[in-house]
This record gives sequence, C-alpha cells and structure tokens, in this order.
Amino acid sequence: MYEKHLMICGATGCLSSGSAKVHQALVEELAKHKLEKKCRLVMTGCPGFCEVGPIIVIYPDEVFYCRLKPQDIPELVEKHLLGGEIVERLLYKGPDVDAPARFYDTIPFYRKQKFNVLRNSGIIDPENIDEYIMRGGYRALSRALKMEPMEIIDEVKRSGLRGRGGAGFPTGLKWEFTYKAVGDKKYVVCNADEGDPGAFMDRSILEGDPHAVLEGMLIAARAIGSDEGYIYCRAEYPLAIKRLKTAIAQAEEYGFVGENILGYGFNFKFNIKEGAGAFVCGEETALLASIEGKRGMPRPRPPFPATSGLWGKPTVINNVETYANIPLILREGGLEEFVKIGTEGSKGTKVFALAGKIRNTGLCEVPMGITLREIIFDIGGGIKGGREFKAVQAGGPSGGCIPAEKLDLPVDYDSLTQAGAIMGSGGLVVMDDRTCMVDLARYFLSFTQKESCGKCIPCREGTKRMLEILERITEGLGKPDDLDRLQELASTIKDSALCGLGQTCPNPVLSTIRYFRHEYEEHINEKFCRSGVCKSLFDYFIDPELCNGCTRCARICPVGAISGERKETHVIDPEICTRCGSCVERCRQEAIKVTRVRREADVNH
Amino acid sequence: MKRFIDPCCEKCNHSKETPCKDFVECCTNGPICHEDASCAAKRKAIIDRVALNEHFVIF
Amino acid sequence: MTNSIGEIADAKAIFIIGSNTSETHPVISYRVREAVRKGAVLIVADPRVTEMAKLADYHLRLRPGTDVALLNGLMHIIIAEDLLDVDFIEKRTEGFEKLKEKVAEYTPERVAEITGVAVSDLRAAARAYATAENAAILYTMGITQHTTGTDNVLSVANLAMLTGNVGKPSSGVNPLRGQNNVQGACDMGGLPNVFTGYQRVGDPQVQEKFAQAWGVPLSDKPGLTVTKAMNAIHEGKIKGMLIMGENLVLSEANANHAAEALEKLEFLVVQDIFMTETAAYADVVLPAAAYAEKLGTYTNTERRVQLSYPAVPPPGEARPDWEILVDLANRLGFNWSYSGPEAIFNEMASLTPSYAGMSYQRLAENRSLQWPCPDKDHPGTPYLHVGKFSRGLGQFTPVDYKPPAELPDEEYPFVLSTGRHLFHYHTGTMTRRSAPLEQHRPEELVEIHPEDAARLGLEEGDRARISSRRGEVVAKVTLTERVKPGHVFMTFHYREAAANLLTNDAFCPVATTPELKVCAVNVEKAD
Amino acid sequence: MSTIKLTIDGRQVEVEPGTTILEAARKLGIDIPTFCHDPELAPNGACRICVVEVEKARALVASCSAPVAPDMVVYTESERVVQARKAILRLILANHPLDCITCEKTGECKLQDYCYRYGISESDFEGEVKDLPLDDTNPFYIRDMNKCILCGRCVGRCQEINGAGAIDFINRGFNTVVGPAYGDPIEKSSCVFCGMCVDVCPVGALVPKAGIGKGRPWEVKKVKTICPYCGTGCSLYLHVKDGCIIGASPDFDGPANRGHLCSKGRFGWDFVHSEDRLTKPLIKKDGVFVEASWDEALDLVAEKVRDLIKRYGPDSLMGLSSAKATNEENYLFQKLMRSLGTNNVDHCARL
Repeated sequence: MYEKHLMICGATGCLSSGSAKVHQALVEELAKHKLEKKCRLVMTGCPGFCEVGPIIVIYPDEVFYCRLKPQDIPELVEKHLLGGEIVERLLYKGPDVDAPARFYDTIPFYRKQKFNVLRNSGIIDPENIDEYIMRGGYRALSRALKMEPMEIIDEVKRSGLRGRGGAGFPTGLKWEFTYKAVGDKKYVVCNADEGDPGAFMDRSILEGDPHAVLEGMLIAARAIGSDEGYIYCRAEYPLAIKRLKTAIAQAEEYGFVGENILGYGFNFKFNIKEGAGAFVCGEETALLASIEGKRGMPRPRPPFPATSGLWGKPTVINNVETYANIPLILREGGLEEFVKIGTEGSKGTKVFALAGKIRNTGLCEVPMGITLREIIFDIGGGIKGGREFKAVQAGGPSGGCIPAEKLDLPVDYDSLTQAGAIMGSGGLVVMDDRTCMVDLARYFLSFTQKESCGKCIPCREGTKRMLEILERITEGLGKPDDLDRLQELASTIKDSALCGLGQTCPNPVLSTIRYFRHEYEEHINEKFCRSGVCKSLFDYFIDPELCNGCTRCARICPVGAISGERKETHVIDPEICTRCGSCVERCRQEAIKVTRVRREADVNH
Repeated sequence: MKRFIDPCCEKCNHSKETPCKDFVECCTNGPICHEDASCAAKRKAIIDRVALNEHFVIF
Repeated sequence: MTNSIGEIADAKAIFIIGSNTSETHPVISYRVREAVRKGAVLIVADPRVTEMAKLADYHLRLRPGTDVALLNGLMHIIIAEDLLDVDFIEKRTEGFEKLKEKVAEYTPERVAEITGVAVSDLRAAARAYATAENAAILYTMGITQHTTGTDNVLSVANLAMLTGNVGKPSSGVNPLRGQNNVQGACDMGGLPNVFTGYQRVGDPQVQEKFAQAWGVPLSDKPGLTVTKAMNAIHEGKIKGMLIMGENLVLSEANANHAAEALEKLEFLVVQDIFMTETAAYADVVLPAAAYAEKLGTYTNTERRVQLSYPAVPPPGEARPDWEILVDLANRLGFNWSYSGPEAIFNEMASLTPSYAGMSYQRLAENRSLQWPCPDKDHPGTPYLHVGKFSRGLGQFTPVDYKPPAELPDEEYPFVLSTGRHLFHYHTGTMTRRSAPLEQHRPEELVEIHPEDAARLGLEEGDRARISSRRGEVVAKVTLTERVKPGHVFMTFHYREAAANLLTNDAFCPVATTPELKVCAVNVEKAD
Repeated sequence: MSTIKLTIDGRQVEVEPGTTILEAARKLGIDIPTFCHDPELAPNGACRICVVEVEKARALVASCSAPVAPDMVVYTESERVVQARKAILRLILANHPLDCITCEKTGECKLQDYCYRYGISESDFEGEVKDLPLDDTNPFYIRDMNKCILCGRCVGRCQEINGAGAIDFINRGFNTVVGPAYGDPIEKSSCVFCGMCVDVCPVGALVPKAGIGKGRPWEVKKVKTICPYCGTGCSLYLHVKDGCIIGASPDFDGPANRGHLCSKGRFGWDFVHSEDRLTKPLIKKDGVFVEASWDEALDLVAEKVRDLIKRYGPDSLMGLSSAKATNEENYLFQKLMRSLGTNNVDHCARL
C-alpha cells in the first residue's frame, strides 16, 4: 500500500507551465530512491490555481507545492518524501498570506470557493473510473435508473439548475419539453465547444472529471428516453477528448454505457464529434448542423431542439458544466444540498475563469450570489502590480463590462443581466486603469465580426460597420455622432439578429458606452486616450518630479526616443516615440505618464 | 481492464453482459446481494484503506 | 402515368427502373429528391451509376437487358416472404396462381446469376418496396427499348399489383414519357390501331362514329407502325409518306436502313421547322411554326392537358402545322373549316370520351385538366384505376426472361446502350441550335470504363471508332465508372456521331419498339 | 386540431396551427417584405427584413419562420419594426453597388422595391465594400457576388430541390460569400444550370446572359407556353419584346413543375430564332430544293397523294404524326390519313 500520493496537475494550464517536465523529473527521482512502491504519482485534472503552476499536492499530508521546476524535485523528494519535513520555499507565498500556506483552508485563493463541479478535479485520477466511483460517482445514475422519467425531471426542476452555457434557461424545463416531444428517436447532446476567449472551465471539467459529464448525460438520456448522445468538443482540446474516450471505454467496461445498462434495459451510446473551432458552433442550432455534417450556421428557433433538433429529432442540448451538476443533484440527498447553495433565482455554484490584469489567474468555483469584489479581490488576489481596478468583462464577447462602482453586485444570472453583462459560460476578464474601454469594445467586436457565421444581415453587416466606427475612434478619426450611430446599430442588431450570439454581440459596446461614455467622448472630441492604449491619441512624458535619471528607460527604448544624462531627468521625444510602452514597464519610479498629444496650437502660444 | 472492486466471491456475477443493478452501491457499501461477513470485511478493508479523508480517495 | 408527378413527393418508396430521371426528366427527379428528403426509400435499377443511382438506398446494377429476370426475382422474394397484398390480389386481380408458378423459378440465387445483382440487395430492395405504405414505380425507355420491352412493362405491372400499389395516391406504374406531347400524340390517335382516346380501329361502333362525324368512309384495318413501315417500304408496299415534325433518320434504330427506305419512296413530304436530316430526303418541305408561335394544347406524361399560347409570329411564310393540314385537306377534296385550334379541340373532345369534359375555357380557368375527364363538371383524374381497372380485373401476366437479340462476341465485344444527357434533347434539332446548350455540350462523349479505355489505349478526350454490324461512328470518349467494364454509353443527340447508325433495329414483337438499349459494338482508337 | 386566433395590425385572423406569422398576414392581404423567404424551402431566417413586433416578445420576430400562437398580437409596421427594416436596408445598401441604372434587375428588384417603400435612397455608412470578380465563365448566367445580399435562396434551391449542391456559403463574417467550393467558377462546379437560383434571386446577383441589354422588365410581355422538350409538361413564360423572345421564367403555379425548370427549358428556347428556320415551302427539282409558293407546294402534294392512292391504293401511304406538335395538329393529321382511307399513321412514341 502506498504511503504518499503525489497528485501533479496534468491539465493544459500546468502542462504549458512545464508540469510534464516536473512529472518526468519526479519519475526519475522516485526511481533513484526506489520509492515507486511507496509513492504513487498521478496526473490529475486542474486544481484551478493556474497562476502558480505547476502544482503538486501530496496526500495524505495535504501539502500544496507550487511554481515547481524540475530542479526543485530532488529537494522535494529528499526532504518531504524521505525526510518527512515540509519544503517551505516551495509552498504558496503571497501578499495575501503572512506565512507560507499549506493548503485549501489556508490559501486565500481557495478559501471562499465551493467545490461542486470541480469536486474531483485535482483529487482523482481522471483516467481511473474507480476513483470516480469511490468519490460517489455513478450513484446518481443508479438511483435515477430506479426512477420514473418525470421524477428525475422533477428533481432537476426543483433544484433550480439553469444552463451554465450562457442564457441560463432552466434545465429541468428543457428536459421536460424534450421528454414530452414525440419522436421515434431522441438525442442527448453535450456542448463542449467552449469558444469564449480566455474561458476554459469546460475544458478543465472534461480533463479533470470526465465521468461527471458522462453520468449527467446518461441521467438526461434516461429522463427524456434517449439512447444516443453526442459530445461536441473542439479539436483544440486533445487532452479532454482523450480523457473522454478513456472514460467512455471504462464506463462501457463497467456496464454504465452500452446495452441494458446495469440491468435496467436502458441502452445508451456515446459519440464524440470534434468541432473545427468555429465560435458560432457554440450556438446550439449551429452546433447541431455541424454534427449533421452541414456548415455550422444557426437556424431560426422555433422549432427548438427540444422538439426538432439533431436530424429533426427531439434533442436535449446542455453544456459541460450543466451536465457535471446533474450527478450532484440526483444522488441521494443531493437535491437538498444543492438548493442550499446560491440565490433564489440562481441555485448552485458557478465556475469562473479569471483572466486579465488579476493576480491569481486560474479557475475558481463559487456559490451563486457571491459578490464580484469577493471573486476579484479575495479569491483573485486583486489587481496585478497593485494597480487600480477599472472594470471586469463578464460573459465573453456576448457579455458586458462591469465598472468599479458595481463591484458589490451579487453574481447571479439576473443581476448580471441587469448590469448589462451576462453570466455567459463564466469568463471574467479583469481590467486595470491601463485598459482602454473603447479599445476593449473594438477587440470584442473584431472577434464577433470575424466569427460571425455571415448568415443574417444585422450581424454580418452591422457588426462590420460598428467595428469600422470603433476603429476610426481609436485612430482619432471619431465623429461627434459616432456614439449615436453605434447605439442605433447595436439596438438594431440586438433586436433583429438571427441567433443568440448575434443578438448579444453588441453588449460589450453598449456596456462600455453605458459606464465609460466619457472615455468615448474623450477619444472622439479631445482625441485623447487616457489609458495609453490607442497609440495616436496620447504622448508619453517623464514626470521630472519622479524621474531619478536611472537611464533604464533610455536603455530599453528601441527607437532611441529618450535622452538624458545619468541622475538627471530624462525626456521623451514624441516625434520619435512609437508608444511601445516598454519604458513604462521598465521605470521603477512610475515616472512615465500618459498625456494629451501636444498639437501645433498648444506649442505656438 | 484492471478493476478496483473485484468480485468479493463467486456469488458476484456483475459484468457488462450480466449487469448487476446494485453494482455502484456494492462498490462502496458492498456486498448487497448476499450476507457474508468475510465478503463485507473484504469490502470494508478496501474502503477504509482508500477513503483517507473527505478530500481524498486512495488507490 | 397512372399517378401524378406531384404525388411522387409523398411516396414512401420509389422504384426507378430504366430511367436516368435527373437527366431525362430533371423536374420529376426533384420530386424524387423531395420524397427522399422526407424519408422515402429509393431503389434504382440501372446498369449505369446515374445521379439517381447515387442517391438511391439500393442501386440494383443489373446487366443490360435482364430486367424481366430482376423483376421476377423481386416478386419471388415478395411471395416467398409473404409481403404481398393478399386482399388486393383477391379483390382486384386475376391470374395470380400462374404468376406465382412462373416467378417460383426465379430464385434469388438464379436471378443474381443472370442480372449480376447481389442476393442481399435483391432481398433488401424487395422488402423495402413491398413493405412501404405506398410505393411508386417510375420507368422510361430503359425498359421499353428492348426486344422484350412489352414483357418488361408487364412485369412492372405484375410487381405493382402484387403489392397493391395501384389505384391509390403516390403509387402506381409510371412511365415517364420522353416528349412534350408524346402522350397527346397517342391520345389523339397518332397510332395505327386506335382512334382518339384509344378507341380501337375495327370496332364497328367506333368506325361508325368517326365515319359519321368526319363524313368519310374509314378503313377498319389497323395500319403499320413506323418500324414496320420502314420494312414495308423496302418491300415496296409503302410508296408515299407524310411526315410532320419527326426526324427518324436520326431517331430510328439502324438509321442507314431508315435512310435507304426514304430514298426508295416515290414521294415524301416533310413539315418541319428546320431542314432536318429527314427533310433532306423529301420531295416537298413545308415550313412549320414552332411551339412558341402557335396556340394549342399539349398532354404531358401525367395525362395533364395544358394550353400553350403563341409568343411570337412564325418566321417568313412558315405556318402552324394545323393550318397546313387544313389547307392540304381541302386541296384533297375534304372541306374542312376550323376557326382555329379551339374549334379543332372541341371536335376532338366531342369524339373522345376521356377528353369530353374539356374545353379551352376550362383549361384556362383550371390551368390544366387530367384525363379521364368525361364531362363538363368532372374535375379530372390525378390517379387511375381506383376501385377497378379499365378492363375490370387486373391481369397478372407471367413472363420469362429472354436475353437481348444481339449480345457481345469476339468481333463486337462491347454492349452499347443509347440515351440522352441533360443538356441536349433527342436528335438535337432544337437544342443544338440553342447557343448556350450547344456551347456547354458541343460534342458526343462516349462513356467507357477506365479499364476498357486503358486496354484500348484510350485517354480522356481521345477519338474512338465505334462500330457495329450496321455501321460505325467516330466520337470522343470520356473515361467514367458510370458504366461497367464491357459497357459503353452514347447519346443520339449528335448527327456527326449518330449513335443510331450502330443500334439494332430488332424490335419488340408487340410494341415494335427497337432494342436501342442493347447492341454489340466494337471500340477502337481512331486515327 | 383546432384553429388558432390571433391579431395582426389590429385585425383578427384564424389559421391552422403551424402557420407562420407571414402566412397569416398574407391571408389578411398584409404584405410583409421578404428577401430570403422561399415557400419551397425550410425557413432560413437570414435576411431579417420580415421581422415584426410581437407583444410580450423580447426581440423582434422573423415572421417567415415564427409560428402563430393563440391570442398573439402582432404589429407588422410599428415604428420599432420600420426602424429595424430601414437599418437593415441601409446596411445592405452600404455593401451593394448602386448601379441600378444599368442593372438588369431594375424594375423587379426587391431591394429597390423595399428601399423605395421605406424611403432609403442611399446608405450613410462609409466603410469597406465587397469587390469580387464577376463570374461569367458559363454560357447560361452571370454571377455578380458584389450584388449578392446572401439571402441563401439559391443555396437552398441548389441543395434541397435540384440536389446538385454546387454552391454554399463560404468564409465567415463580412467575407461570407455564396459560391462553389474553393471559390471555383460555377462552370467548374457540380452546377447543372437548371437556373432555379437565377429565378429566385431577389437582386441582380444572378442574371441570365441571353437577355442582357435586350429589354427592361416592364417592356417585356410574358407569354405562357409549355416546354417543348421532355414529357413533364413544365409551364413557363417566354419573355417577348418586339416580336422577339429575350428570356424565359418558370410559372411558379405550373401544375406539373411548381416553378421548377431544367437547363433545357430554362435556357434552351433560342432555337426558335435560329437562322436555320425554314421560311418558305421547298420543292426538290433534280435533286435540289427550290423555294416555292404555298399553292405550288400544296397542290403538288395533293396531286402526288391522289396519284399514289389511284395507283397503289390508300395503304401505300404512311403518315408520321409528331410528338412535338399540339393535340389539335395530331388530331387533324390522323384525321387526314384516315380520311384518305388508311390507318397507316404513327409517330415516334417508342423513341
């Protein structure tokens, strides 16, 4: 029997920060000390704290080592595994803790989280079904198999679970429609085509706990009377797909998938469809078209998939996170537990991907109703480099930005929508005072324009014109009536676009205008970008009060625009300066400021 | 594939061809289909061994 | 057609045999696609991989000329597996026992042997057709242009009756007629053995009725069909010929034989819109008006009569055929006077029960009427044989498989089938004078299998000499797996490579349809 | 199933369940504009010009695809609707050549009609405009994708009705175009030139070559004829100007063809005006044809016929009637042969 268990994060995030090398080093080191029999090494799913990866958690001691490099391994093995003492220097350290922290309960990043969907991520070996079972896996399924379809649907309805993919439609209701729809064949489809920039919650769930998704889909199938399902996963998620395939194979082996499942005469078959990564395929009707081998384009609803979905058959389609919630609700006593969490209108937890100018980037799962402030400052550790929080973009390209004054907004479907954003799939992009909101809107719109399926006129042509206006504004060519233009176009698109993506794609623009109108006006009327992003709308200058003449800026400047003697104030020549910003990063005094472009007029008098 | 919960005795005949309704339950609180002290003990031993703390299961 | 084109879209199963529908009847092929889109099973029997065959659930790729064997085989399976419509057979048909005996000889194994179609496909197709709620059969010249043409058609009818697929919507036996008014020409008595509406020559009452109406004595002796007439000319029995808008020199099998015949005639008159290959043999050529230049009605393949209006005046002194005929008749001493096509139509309708209820006014108001339409209040008939067949009980006619008249041998090792392609029509008199169509498909492309081509040293676009016992032509080849090895396909659209110089004028003893779908030819690289 | 009652622009209407708002409105004679709607195809919902306002609905609703519901209250020309339609038209115009003066479609262009109806004369959006090469590599029609508004009717007709599947939407976003795979010219695609795409194009993106520069829609007389080719009996209109056929279009109410055609019927009518047409009776004298008057020609025929009958009897005559001629002509032909005393009359029914 093993004495120690080294759970090393093998999810995409940590892999990219080098966990594979660390794993290799561990293998060698363990072999060197003949510890293979004593110590078990597992590549787990994502424990969320990508910022500090690669991560290893050692059980049973529950010690959390982070930022590991291969060269740390000998010491780790030496001290911890052989010597039994904790390696302080590899523990988590940060401004938010006074002493190096050991684990969940002591690391602030984890303190306010509530693990439902991520309950197994980082804790079990996602390629071993037994570990899932021992954590209570497939209990919900075997319970559901004993229930009537309508009983299952009732519990899902009573749980108040709403779709985690974006719109937040009540899942139980969706199932009921599909159950009641007539059809000789019905399908269960999982939308794993996570397309929002910066979002990776679905990937982490699939990589960390694939069986949870399978179990959720199996229960859905039992409820609506389906015998076949599709998981539409983007091809950019090879690891997720590999783990899904393994999981399906193991589940078949155990009799959870296939013919006469667990002897209840219930059959179910999984298919995995790899998506080509078109953003629009995240829209359900486009996704279904894509599975059918057609071009991924949305079609009008009604008919909704519940009545006419895949190949015209009644179809339940939910996203990964939604399905991962199902086993928790359906297992013995799960429902009661589930409804305790969250708010009236939004039950349970939500997984968010923290990105942008936030200290602790990564994945977190929080109870609905928690405030943005808690997520960003307590869990996220606040803004990088102690700068000033400006806004957070919630819900990706379909979402909107929320400004500082709304930081105490409770995170639930309805409050977010009121604030002009959406829950979306759970991307949170945090912005500091160096983010230009006009440029942000431009960025999201260029994304939606590029990804528009091109079918309906408002989206195809409208987003193009909005984008062109925003580009003009950021280049200093904005006109006084541009804001009205933008708002008019936006409302047309919202009101008349064909699909959900189209109808929501103006949100980033509308919300930035709503909360940061002055920035737009400054761009248009004063030709000034105070965030120092729109290059033709500002100059850099060095504040003599702060400059100590260290010459670091002059040395880093690629175009030699900065002059000045040692220990003397330096000067930037705006004619030469390309506003690359490298000097700003370089300056320890924060002496390099953004200022209005000096025009001939100003010079003359 | 190698399976963690092996049949506790010849009475257990779960397989994908002959599936047992109580298989999942049996994995964690088995055996269900018959009373047998030694089988129960076998199971308990495994469970105790693997269920190390509420975060964690060991194999 | 027993049923209507529109109904095809609602069929649950469609069996296409000997019809390259998407090229010869494109618009009807759209209905087939519609049905398939709605979930219908499509079965296609064709030696070639046509577009319809590609669309089909089951493509029965039979050897050319083995249709009877195939159909008997399907019926064998249907009877053996008890998939037949007993009720229909008892109430509506006779002769079932004889049929049963006959098809019993056609075991799937034997049929597979003859046709080259796998037993499994035969079974699957038979089941699909027989178990469908309503199944439609579509066929064209692919089964009629054989020495066994009539047998083929009878077998098709047997199959439909066996499964009760007659007398209800979206079912039936549906020959897709090849020309815009071939149905009308037949309905109008353009046949040697019947007057209008298939009233038999020789039937005393019929003879009497027409003699009365026309005020002339009438012969009660059935006349000759084209194919027989050609021989009769050679025998010196036919001396003179009047031809109205036909180009038999290119369309008749063994064209040389037909041409020689025309040479032999003492007198030949041709009415046409162009100086056709046939008109060239005439003593007198009369310039006629084209369809767009005259008023009149046409009857399509679904027995639908429609009015067509003159869009432009005829060129020069050209006149509508009806005017020419009236003028000629009067010069021959009959005094015909018609105010126009409508008057002619009314006289015809008064003598033709199936058209009796039709008039220009009704045709204009209803846009069209489908015969039978016996009286002024009759809405027309979308599908035939409801409740009973015209002859009372449907007759099962057992038929045996007979091989084609001419099969490949040492000297002529290939089977040649002729037909049409999408962009030209018949002998090309019209389409080859249409700029866009001619520009798109200016020349014949003989379909030959790549393996055969390789053996003969032929590459895409090479010129090949195709020869038969009756003649030879030179044409470009196209290498395609649409045809099987040993099988070549040509159209008869191109006068410069007239396929009918090669075809065999052996004909079906009953219908006298020549065997245009099977003759033995040799292929070799030209120059 | 019981019918559904709803209110459109303040008027009650009762329709079958499953009816779309558009159909219900048309029942009331209310004309809702459409570009992409095609009764022959599954609702596509691309153009959005048919949006209407439905009480209690969050966004505007595409009437072409939205089914009616009991007690629905619909407004087809409310301010909100009109504003959206105007915006959509302005967006189209911003990316559409304004060469209406020379455009073949002028006069029967839906874009023109709706811009006129909603008073949109030009677009006020500046910015990128499509600039795609003209595809005129085939002899049948020209494809000008700069004029295409991507309604998708051509794609639907090609894929669903014809089945050729020659064209589809390609690229994404602003760069989306309709065309064959890999941007090939249509000539190189699986197109069979049935022209059904041309017949449903609401703008001037697909134009038959034959009629170019020959006449304006309002100058053309459309005459109903029956296609002279196969036996399907497709009803179609010939477009006539100054006694000359300059185009054709399908009869969308054609009992046999429902507005569908194939390459021959749609494009193969120009033989009528071929120089090869016979314009005078011809009599062969010593092996060569010489022009003659009708009297000469017909008298000669009559005389020869009488002579043959006199010498060999009526059965020495054979008459070939025609599967191309009208019923009336076929009737007269057999009447003539039979009146002459023979039943030797046939035609090429077997070919």
